[in-house]
Amino acid sequence: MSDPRPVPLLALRGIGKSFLGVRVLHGVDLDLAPGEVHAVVGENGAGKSTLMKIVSGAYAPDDGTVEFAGEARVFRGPRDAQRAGIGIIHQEFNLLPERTVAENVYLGHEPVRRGLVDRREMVRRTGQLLASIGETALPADTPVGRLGVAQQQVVEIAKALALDARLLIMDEPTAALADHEVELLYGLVRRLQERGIGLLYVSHRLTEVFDLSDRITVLKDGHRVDTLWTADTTAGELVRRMVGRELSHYYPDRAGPDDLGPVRLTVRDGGNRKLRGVDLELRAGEVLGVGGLQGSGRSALARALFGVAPFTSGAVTLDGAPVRLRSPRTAIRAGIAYVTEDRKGEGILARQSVLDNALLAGRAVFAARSGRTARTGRARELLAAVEVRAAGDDQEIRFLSGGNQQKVVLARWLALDPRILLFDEPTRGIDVGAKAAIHDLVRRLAREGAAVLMISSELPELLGMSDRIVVMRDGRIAGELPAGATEEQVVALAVDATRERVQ
Amino acid sequence: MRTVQPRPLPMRLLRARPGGILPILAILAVLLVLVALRQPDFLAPPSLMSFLGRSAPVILLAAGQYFVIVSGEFDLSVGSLVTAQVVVAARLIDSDPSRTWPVVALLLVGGALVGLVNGLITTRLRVPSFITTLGMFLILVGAVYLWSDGAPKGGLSEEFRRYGRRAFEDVPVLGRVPYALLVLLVLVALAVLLMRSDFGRTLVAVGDNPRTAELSGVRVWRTRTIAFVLSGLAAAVAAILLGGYSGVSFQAGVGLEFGAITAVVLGGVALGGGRGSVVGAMLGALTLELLFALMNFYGVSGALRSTVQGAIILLAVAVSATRNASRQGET
Amino acid sequence: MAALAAVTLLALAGCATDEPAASPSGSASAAGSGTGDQSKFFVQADYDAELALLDTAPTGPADKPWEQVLNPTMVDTAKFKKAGPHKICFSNAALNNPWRQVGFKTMQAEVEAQRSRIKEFVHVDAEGKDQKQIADINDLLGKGCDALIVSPNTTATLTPAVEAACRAGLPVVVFDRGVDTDCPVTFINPIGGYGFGHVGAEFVSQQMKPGGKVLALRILPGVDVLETRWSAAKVAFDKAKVDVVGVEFTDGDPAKTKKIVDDYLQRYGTIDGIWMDAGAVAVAAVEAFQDAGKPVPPMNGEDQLDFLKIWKDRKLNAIAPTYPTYQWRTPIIAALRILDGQQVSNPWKLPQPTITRENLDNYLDPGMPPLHYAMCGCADLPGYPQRWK
Amino acid sequence: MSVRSLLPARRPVPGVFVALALTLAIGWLVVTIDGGQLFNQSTTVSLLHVAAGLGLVAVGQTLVILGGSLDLSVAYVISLSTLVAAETMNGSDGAVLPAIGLALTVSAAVGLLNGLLVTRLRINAFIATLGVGLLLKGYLDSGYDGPAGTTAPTLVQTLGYQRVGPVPLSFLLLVVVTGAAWFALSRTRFGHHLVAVGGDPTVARLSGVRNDRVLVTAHVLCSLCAGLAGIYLASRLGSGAPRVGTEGLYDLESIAAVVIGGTALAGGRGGVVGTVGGVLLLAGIDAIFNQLEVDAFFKQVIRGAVIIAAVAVYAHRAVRKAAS
Repeated sequence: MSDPRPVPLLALRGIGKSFLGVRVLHGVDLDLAPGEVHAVVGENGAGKSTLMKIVSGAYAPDDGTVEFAGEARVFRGPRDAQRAGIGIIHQEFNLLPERTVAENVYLGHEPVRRGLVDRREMVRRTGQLLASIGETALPADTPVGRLGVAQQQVVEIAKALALDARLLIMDEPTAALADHEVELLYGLVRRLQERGIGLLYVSHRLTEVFDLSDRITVLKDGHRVDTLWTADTTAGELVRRMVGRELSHYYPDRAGPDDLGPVRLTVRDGGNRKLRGVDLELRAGEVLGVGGLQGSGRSALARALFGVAPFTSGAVTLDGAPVRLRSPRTAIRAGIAYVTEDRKGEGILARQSVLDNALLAGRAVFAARSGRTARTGRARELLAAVEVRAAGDDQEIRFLSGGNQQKVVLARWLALDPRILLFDEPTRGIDVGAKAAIHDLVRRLAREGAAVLMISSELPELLGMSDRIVVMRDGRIAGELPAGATEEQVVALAVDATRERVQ
Repeated sequence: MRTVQPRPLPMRLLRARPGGILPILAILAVLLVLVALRQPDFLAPPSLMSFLGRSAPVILLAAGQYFVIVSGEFDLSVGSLVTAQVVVAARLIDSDPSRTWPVVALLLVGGALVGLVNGLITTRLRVPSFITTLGMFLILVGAVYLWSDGAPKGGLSEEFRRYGRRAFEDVPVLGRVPYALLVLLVLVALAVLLMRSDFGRTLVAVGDNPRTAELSGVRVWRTRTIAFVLSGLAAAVAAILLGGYSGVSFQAGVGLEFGAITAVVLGGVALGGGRGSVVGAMLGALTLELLFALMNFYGVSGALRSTVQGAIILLAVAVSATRNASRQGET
Repeated sequence: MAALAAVTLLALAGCATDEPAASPSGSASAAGSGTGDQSKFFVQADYDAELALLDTAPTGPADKPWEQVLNPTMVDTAKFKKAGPHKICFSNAALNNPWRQVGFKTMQAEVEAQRSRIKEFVHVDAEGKDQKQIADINDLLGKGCDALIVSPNTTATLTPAVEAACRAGLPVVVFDRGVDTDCPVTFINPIGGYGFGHVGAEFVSQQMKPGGKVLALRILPGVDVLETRWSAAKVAFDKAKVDVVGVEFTDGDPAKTKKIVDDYLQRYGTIDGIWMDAGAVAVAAVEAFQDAGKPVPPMNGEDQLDFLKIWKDRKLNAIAPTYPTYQWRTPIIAALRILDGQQVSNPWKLPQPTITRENLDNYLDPGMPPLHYAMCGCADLPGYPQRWK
Repeated sequence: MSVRSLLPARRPVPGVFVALALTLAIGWLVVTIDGGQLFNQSTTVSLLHVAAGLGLVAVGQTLVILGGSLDLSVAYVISLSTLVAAETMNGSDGAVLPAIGLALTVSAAVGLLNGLLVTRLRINAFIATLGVGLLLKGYLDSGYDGPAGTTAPTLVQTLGYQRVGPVPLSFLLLVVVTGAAWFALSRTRFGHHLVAVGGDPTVARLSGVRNDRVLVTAHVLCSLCAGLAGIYLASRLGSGAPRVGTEGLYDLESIAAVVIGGTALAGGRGGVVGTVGGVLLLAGIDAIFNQLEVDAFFKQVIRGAVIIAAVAVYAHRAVRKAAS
């Protein structure tokens, strides 16, 4: 669309960042011109989020410089960056559902006249802002809670624009959107572009990347692989650059034909608010990988199977017998375990000890089954077996690293001898060493006869671990791939590379 | 860094962590020293025993309140429940010793029932417990006045009063051991065992993070409801002891709910749940009682007492809050 | 750190109070007797007048003390004369303690006894809230009452409302607590707080050993009736050079009372006299001595039956000044007389008998509930005794 | 979804007004059958007076609750304010303004203390304001043994007793204060920020709101409202009264009125108009039961049940809304 101008809006030079001694960004360069849409792609863990957080002022870089509008800047925090004109739209919205669109958009800098909030002006300006990005149908005085996800995103964007943002970071903006809503976003992005606003666009969906961006920067393992002109590249090439790797990680052997046991779990035409027509079969001894984009229904599937948000239609059988999994408790009693994606929010008891965390489920569900001493002994064994590193088993779990926290959560479930394990992003935010340990453990569980369903956004992990892969899209199972499928195949199913866009 | 292993028990008890009992022990120790300076004979076994006996109801209420608070809720109804129970007991017993035990049983059932209603309204109807128990407070006070026409009727039997008032006399070394103290010791032991049991740990888990608990198979609503039932039961036992100690009166339970909450917070338990020990809560109650006795010994003017009480609560809580905050900053 | 603060606070608070152990000589003087400053409720003239009334012979029927008057000064009420039957309205301060409950039942019984002359009796309970009582009185003014009876929650704060009622032109009768205005037709009450406090304090200081220690137990600070009782007792104690070792507030809570008495026994070894400004926790105080294994010292209570009973059973050395609940009958009688145009006395001072060891048996009726007030004068009223049980 | 978003933005009338209308209608019916009158002048005046006192406190309480805090010290602030005002006036009309100023200053100082304890020292609001309440109680108990001071006659005649038709001046004051609070909530940055802080402190902080300052301001305003209620009560009672606040249970009743009025106890949702509805509902129940001469204790039972039921209804609605 446009050539990079002599003075770029944003220039990152040699950005580096480490966490706890692990280097997650290595000397990354990036230029963004006004009015440009610059896509940043890469697998999970490639360093995209960290880079975006550095630009938006949430993190300070260890090395390198951030130049914004021709000046080197050191942001002291998100507010600092906001004032400078950098807005960020998070995957989770920072909106107050009880307040109106206008109130949300202008929160923190309401227009005032003679010391009073000028509501009319606020609504008018919000209307203008919305109109300027083509949203004329959205009334500025509706409570945000009544809006759909796409409209809430529009509000988020308007909120950023109200601060006169010249640079907008969109982190997976379509993750939560339905198909037709994605169309709205396209229009929006184009109008932002016309206003000379630069956009950093982080996405997994290659269709969007190709539809929208001018240039694409590919990150891998914290390095910038390349920056390409969108017009000069193809999806295939991009995927190769994203995933092209030496097999740096060893995955345990897959299940052989003899390892596969009987069918443990079936779902026929399962559906609820987020899922439609799900058919699934899970055998003892196998690791079934579940791929798909965020919001595609992966987690909803696990949560339905675990009774958190149960299926409202369809039928589930367990070892051939029909079951109703209507609460986590019934699911646990049926021998199902669930390692959640949101470890901090619903996985751990932050202020309780390692031991209490490990004993939680056993105490709650099978209090009568075994003696306390026996159970505690078992938990200690398991904690040792999964190699949790802590100052002691009475240490509060919040002081542990993510990987160790996850191991404690695993120990909690292993204590119940589950027959079916549901893992939702089991290695997210976990260092390499702990990752390998968890992979080994998952495979060992399968080998011992458990049926494992594992959700992962990380393609190598998904491909390396799974005996079979189902890929989800829009609340349905989009397709199934055998072991040995390629990353391209998974991505193609997940992003629906073949679909025609609805106009 | 090393893999987990249990560390020796004494070390675990003494580690000063948020919610631990060290701070309250320190305050208690200081108060004891002040008592010793002023009134050395107070620490002689017989008077100490009496003091512990008369403090038993308040300590039990603190324990009951602890269960509710550590699970993330509030119980403002316990004071009115105590009043109601004492008045009901007097009217039902009507000075007839043979009715003592049935009425005691009835009080326990009644306390549990009030707790059950509190718990179910809070967990099933999702009314914040502050409001549920505030409403229950008004209902109980109104109902008991209504039922007794504004003046307590009947009377408590000597049998009933014995547990709050009498003691085993002439016990070697200790001098006398009030029945209330024995009841207290038994219930303290039960409370400690309960908190070490699966249920107890689950209760704290619910207060820490109800989502995690729910996803680990805990029936959060049931756990919290049981906490309210325990609080109701504790109030019933407190009512039996308090009625025994001082006889029937509408004043029996006035203000005890705030006292119990204060004691619990003073004992290092976090409002909002998930942190603190039942021993700390009970020590908090003991500390408050000792503070009141101390003010009697030092002759602090009756009217100024609430000021002293308020200042000490604010200081103690502020200190632990800032300590806590600075620790959180480390992570 | 918190503990440190606690020490400081206690030390400060401790310093601020009298310290009998540190200044034994000072305890004999009036200033250092531990009774503190005289309450600002103390009015010497009222005090003198009340004490004089204690020895005055009442006029009126001897068997009906609620119709008797001490030193009557009659006022003309012809302008209020009206044909019956009447609608009488009553704004009540509260019904939240046994004294008021017994009193109100007595009043209701009186109304029933006078049913032929009262067509309607409206009662509004202010629940102990000044603000609500003011609104209640205003509300009653719109109801076509023929007479208004007010039992004020607080003297000073209810004055404007009562004045407003007087201006509305209907006869107003005030009883129990007064108001700071002359506008009501009559103000009915027994002799009053000074008399009550004085009788108790004089008895205690005469009966106890000289130079002994007295503990004063009070319900609440700031309640005018109770304040006058204490201020009179204080005068008596100061005069008798009694060592008042403590003035404590019990909130009417027996448990708190027992703890206080317990701690004072611990602190001083013995307590030689107990004075209380109301009888609500008298039994608790007695029990505290019993439980500590100490003899119960000379003390005063009130005419509640639980105290009278323990007094007789334990042969206490006690006295019970009263604030008779029969005064609740008088306002109805007065209102009807006013509406008849008969003269009534203003103020209408009722006699205030004292229960002593000699007449204790006359008042102790074991059939009545423990919190009943013996001085209700209700035995001849309809519904006795069931209504009061 | 899009259809719903096109609906005009309308904040629903808080359910409390429906409840109020129903209560008054049923009450009127029952009282009339009983042979009384619910809406004659004197009853109305009394009702509005009761509502004015509680209303002033409850409006202030709404502000702190909206911000996710709580104030249990209001009852003592009210008493303190009556005393400061009445003692400063000491019966003289000339001292009215200084007295009001002083009473409000003292109240604001208490609010500032509350706010700082809650924000700077991070003490839970429940404990912090309970503690401050105890401090004040000690001062009141030791400093006063009964009503003290005399309110200036002009203030008694105006704020205390003056009325316009059936509407007392004090109720007009409540209307003005409510209007001001409503205005502050909807038309000042402070108000917008307060609701945001109560709704989601993190969102507020990320949007550039200074949470602490907002909460401290809310506490100061709450205490100012309590102080104002104190001044009203002083002019109603003619003097300062050290226990008028606690006798009136203004702490718990104000919180009850706020939640009955639809404000979420956790903050972030609600408003002062609903609170006034809640106050009127409580005062209405009072008035009806007064007319029927229902036992005060029975009334208390009903009050407790109403509070629980009201919040249960709101909670039920919220759950349904979340599910839809």
